[in-house]
Amino acid sequence: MTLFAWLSSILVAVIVLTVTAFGLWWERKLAGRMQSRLGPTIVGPIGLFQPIADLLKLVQKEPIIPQRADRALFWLAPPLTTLFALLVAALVPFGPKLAPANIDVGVPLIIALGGLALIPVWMAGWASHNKYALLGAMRAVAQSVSYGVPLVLTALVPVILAGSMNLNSIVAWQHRHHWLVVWPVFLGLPAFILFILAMLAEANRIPFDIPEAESELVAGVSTEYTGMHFGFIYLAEYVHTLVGSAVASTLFLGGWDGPFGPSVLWMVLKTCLLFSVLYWLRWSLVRLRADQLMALAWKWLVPAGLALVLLAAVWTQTPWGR
Amino acid sequence: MGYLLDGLKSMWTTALNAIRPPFTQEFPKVLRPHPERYHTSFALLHDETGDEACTGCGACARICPSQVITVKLGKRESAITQKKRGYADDFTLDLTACLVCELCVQVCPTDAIVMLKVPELPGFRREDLVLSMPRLYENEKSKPLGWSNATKLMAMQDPKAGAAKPEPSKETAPAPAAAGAAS
Amino acid sequence: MTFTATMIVFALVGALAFVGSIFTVRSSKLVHAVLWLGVTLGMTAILFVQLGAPFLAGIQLLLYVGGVMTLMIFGVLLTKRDGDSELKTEEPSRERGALIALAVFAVLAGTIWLGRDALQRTAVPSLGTGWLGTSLLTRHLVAFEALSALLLAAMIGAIVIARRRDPDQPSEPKES
Amino acid sequence: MEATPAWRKLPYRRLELYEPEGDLMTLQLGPQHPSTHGVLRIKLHLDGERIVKAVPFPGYLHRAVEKLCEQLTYVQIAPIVDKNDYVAPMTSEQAIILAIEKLLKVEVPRRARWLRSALAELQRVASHLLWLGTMTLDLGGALGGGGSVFVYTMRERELVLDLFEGLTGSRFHYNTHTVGGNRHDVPAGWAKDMHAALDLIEKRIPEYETLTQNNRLFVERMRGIGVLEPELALELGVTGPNLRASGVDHDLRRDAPFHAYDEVATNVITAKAGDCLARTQVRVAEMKESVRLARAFIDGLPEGPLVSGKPIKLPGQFKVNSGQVYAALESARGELGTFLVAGAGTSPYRLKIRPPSYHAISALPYLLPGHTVSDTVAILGSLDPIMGEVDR
Repeated sequence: MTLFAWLSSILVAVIVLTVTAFGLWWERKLAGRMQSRLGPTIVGPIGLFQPIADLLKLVQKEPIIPQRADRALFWLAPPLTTLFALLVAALVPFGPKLAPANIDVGVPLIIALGGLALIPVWMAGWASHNKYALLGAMRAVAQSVSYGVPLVLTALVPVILAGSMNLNSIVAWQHRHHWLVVWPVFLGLPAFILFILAMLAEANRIPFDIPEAESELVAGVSTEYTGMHFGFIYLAEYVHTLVGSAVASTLFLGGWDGPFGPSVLWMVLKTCLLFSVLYWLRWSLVRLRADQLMALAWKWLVPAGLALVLLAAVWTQTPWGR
Repeated sequence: MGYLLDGLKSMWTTALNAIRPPFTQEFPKVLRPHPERYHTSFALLHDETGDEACTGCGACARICPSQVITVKLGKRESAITQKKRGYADDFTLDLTACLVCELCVQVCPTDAIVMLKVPELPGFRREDLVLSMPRLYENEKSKPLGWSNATKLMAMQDPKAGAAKPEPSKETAPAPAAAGAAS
Repeated sequence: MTFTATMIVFALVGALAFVGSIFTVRSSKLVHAVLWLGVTLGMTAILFVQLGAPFLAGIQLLLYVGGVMTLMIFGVLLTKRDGDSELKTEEPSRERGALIALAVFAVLAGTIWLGRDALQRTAVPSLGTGWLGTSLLTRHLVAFEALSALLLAAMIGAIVIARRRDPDQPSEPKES
Repeated sequence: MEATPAWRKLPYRRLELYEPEGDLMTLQLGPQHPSTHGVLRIKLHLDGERIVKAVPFPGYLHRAVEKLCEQLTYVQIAPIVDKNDYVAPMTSEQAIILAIEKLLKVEVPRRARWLRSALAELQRVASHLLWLGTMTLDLGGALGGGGSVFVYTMRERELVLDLFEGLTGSRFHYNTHTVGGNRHDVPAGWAKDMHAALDLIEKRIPEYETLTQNNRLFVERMRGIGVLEPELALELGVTGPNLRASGVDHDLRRDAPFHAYDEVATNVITAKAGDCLARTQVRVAEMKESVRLARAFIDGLPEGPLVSGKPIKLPGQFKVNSGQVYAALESARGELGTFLVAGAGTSPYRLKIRPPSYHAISALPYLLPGHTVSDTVAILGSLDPIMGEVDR
């Protein structure tokens, strides 16, 4: 690895963590306003340092381990959730040159790493020795298996159209042609929406947050966790959603491509916008039931994804799609 | 497609609410306006001569549903009017178990006990919420007094108030819209 | 022989994969065994990257670590939480197992030893995923399709087995 | 011997088909669980996520209110029973006062009756608003759309509580009813405030409908879930919106009028399906009807005295030596009845409260089996139990 690659990967990690920290604040503020509330106001100007206060609070708390828990797995699971979520970020290009890992198989690797995030979640649920956590883990596994399929299928649409599995090449292709969501719109837009739905399910977000449905399963897999362990699981969800938004904007919204200014700015802007929309969605909908979630995945998303892949393959053979 | 449409409608509704001014306020900085009849804590009053109004009759202690009031009756000469009358030697009101039902205020024959219009009632120790007699008299001077006292409450509940008008029989009951709005 | 960074990484990853496989066999808890297997498979993926086959590495992660592990997790979740979690290995089978492992090792080592000249001579061509796809759908089309049909048959079979209902089981309640 | 009717099914599926230790998982839902609406414990026997048997265990909030009331005089009971139904204290107070007035044969002036009706309707609006919020909270979680609906409904409920505060000085435990009338007269400008608040609530109800019962995501969670057959509901004594959602046209406001409901006609809202969605629709429609009724009652508030007998001056001012009465009213949750046996003198000998919530949760063993854990919270929420009322 060259020095430049090291620097850019550090820069990307810093960007992701900073955006996540302020994403926390932004989400709480946004949610507050949507609920006719003020949101955080006390810590710092307009509550800007609330994430830091949250972090300090979590760090101070005593880590409690249930007596019959599987200690090793119980300790290991929360940091791993955050680690896997952050690993994906390393693959996302933030600029034509600013891609820490510019590899040819970016798309399958991103989906694989995203799917890996399931394993620590399951570890956490299983190790807690708690029935609610176990139910949550079971739901997480089932959900992740189901939604991995449409995620792969919809991610294949830009791969087929751009003719490459390299994320940077896909963005470069969109830079030369159009953003995928703009043209071909009948392929890009549905694929984008399906990708977002599948990504939300992978990241366990409302309306698909059944693994930690707090009104049913208390807190799902994180029921027994306290302090910074809980903090890791909590952080992983945010990073997951944020990175998911980044991947979606890379694949469909043109990534770092913008009419003017530095590419990093455009990437961060698009990601944050998508992130906000996802949270807007989150604070507007109720959650689905586990079986409805499965039905949605297998009866609608998978067939639709297959159809889109076929259509994309056909489209590349037409005179307009070459 | 219907799901997407409904989801968009929901998002529109939340966005609409996001534009509206927030309903909540920052509690310690902004206090909500209290209506005139708002009441929380208690105070004991002095009468117009400047003497303690409480005669120690114990009516409030007897009516209290949760029995939080204890009154010790004493008889002595008044320092102001020089007449021998009843006094409360000791008066304690335990707010921790108080129901804030206002019955003690209503039954007081001398309008001695009233409630306060203070915005909140915090206390970090049990002693903060047990009102002894000195504290009750202190409250009279230092805190805003509430609206109600026994005279006002009794006047409001007077069975003869407005009795001049005969009650219309059920057959000739006026239509709801015909009668004027109450004031 | 000079130690490069690549070699150090290879040694570390290989050692971890080895340790992982040992623990997979030796773990007394089923869950730990599955997780150690995950470590081994993940390390194999890194070895693939070192061999210049990143696509294979991605697929290894996606299918084996993501998919097969998940299915095993499902299996573990369907077993009882306590009591059965202690695995017992019968003594005779351990010896037989060791014998088979040794045999497999001998075959692999022998193959590598015999083909060592060829390995050293030919530089591995860095063929992309495009080449892989083309060759799968042209040269190896028949084998590829045969495999697909086999997998499809296995899938249908699994569904048939899973759908078989015990007549003693209570029927699903009507939900309306 | 006639055959067992189809609806009289076992409250659980055949447990003996499962191994006692192996196949089933026992999940204690509660008493400390986010969506048991207080401290209800439900023991669930699960096959995977599907419920095979459910046993509710109430009693975690038992405060011996009925026994306590036997020690208190008639004038002291009202502020105590305020705490029973802590979501709708106004009607819980009215129920006890109705029984005492019936026992003592006290006439209530017409103005007080109209005011009580208006307050009862306002309380119904407030209670249903809170129910809608918590119900959606159960479905959508505290960190999601459910939370948003919850805050919205709480916001509108605050308007009603502000009205009550303006009238009685308390936001929650009012003690505004007294034997023979009301303690607080309507202050100046209160009717105008009330109309303004109700206007706002009426305007916002369509917004909740967009987020809840007109939203397909919500409807899919509710439709066909927890169907309560009318026969079973009648057998269990379920009343109120839960019964009306099962298609039984029963409402004490029309069928056994109390307060001033004989003077203003009530439209009784019913639904056929009996599932969670029907219960939602009935309650939301009832909210609109209650807004109309509250307006009618406060507009037509007659002049006259507020109290017929003496105002409360002494703890033992009402005496009765014998008799027993049952008085009931239609609270937000159904028939809230009070059975009162007079003791010698100023205290009741026995006081029994018939809480509608208790009968509603008695349907849980019949409703839950066959559904999943996710449906449990939807069914429980749609029955609208208030544990303070269940356990007393």
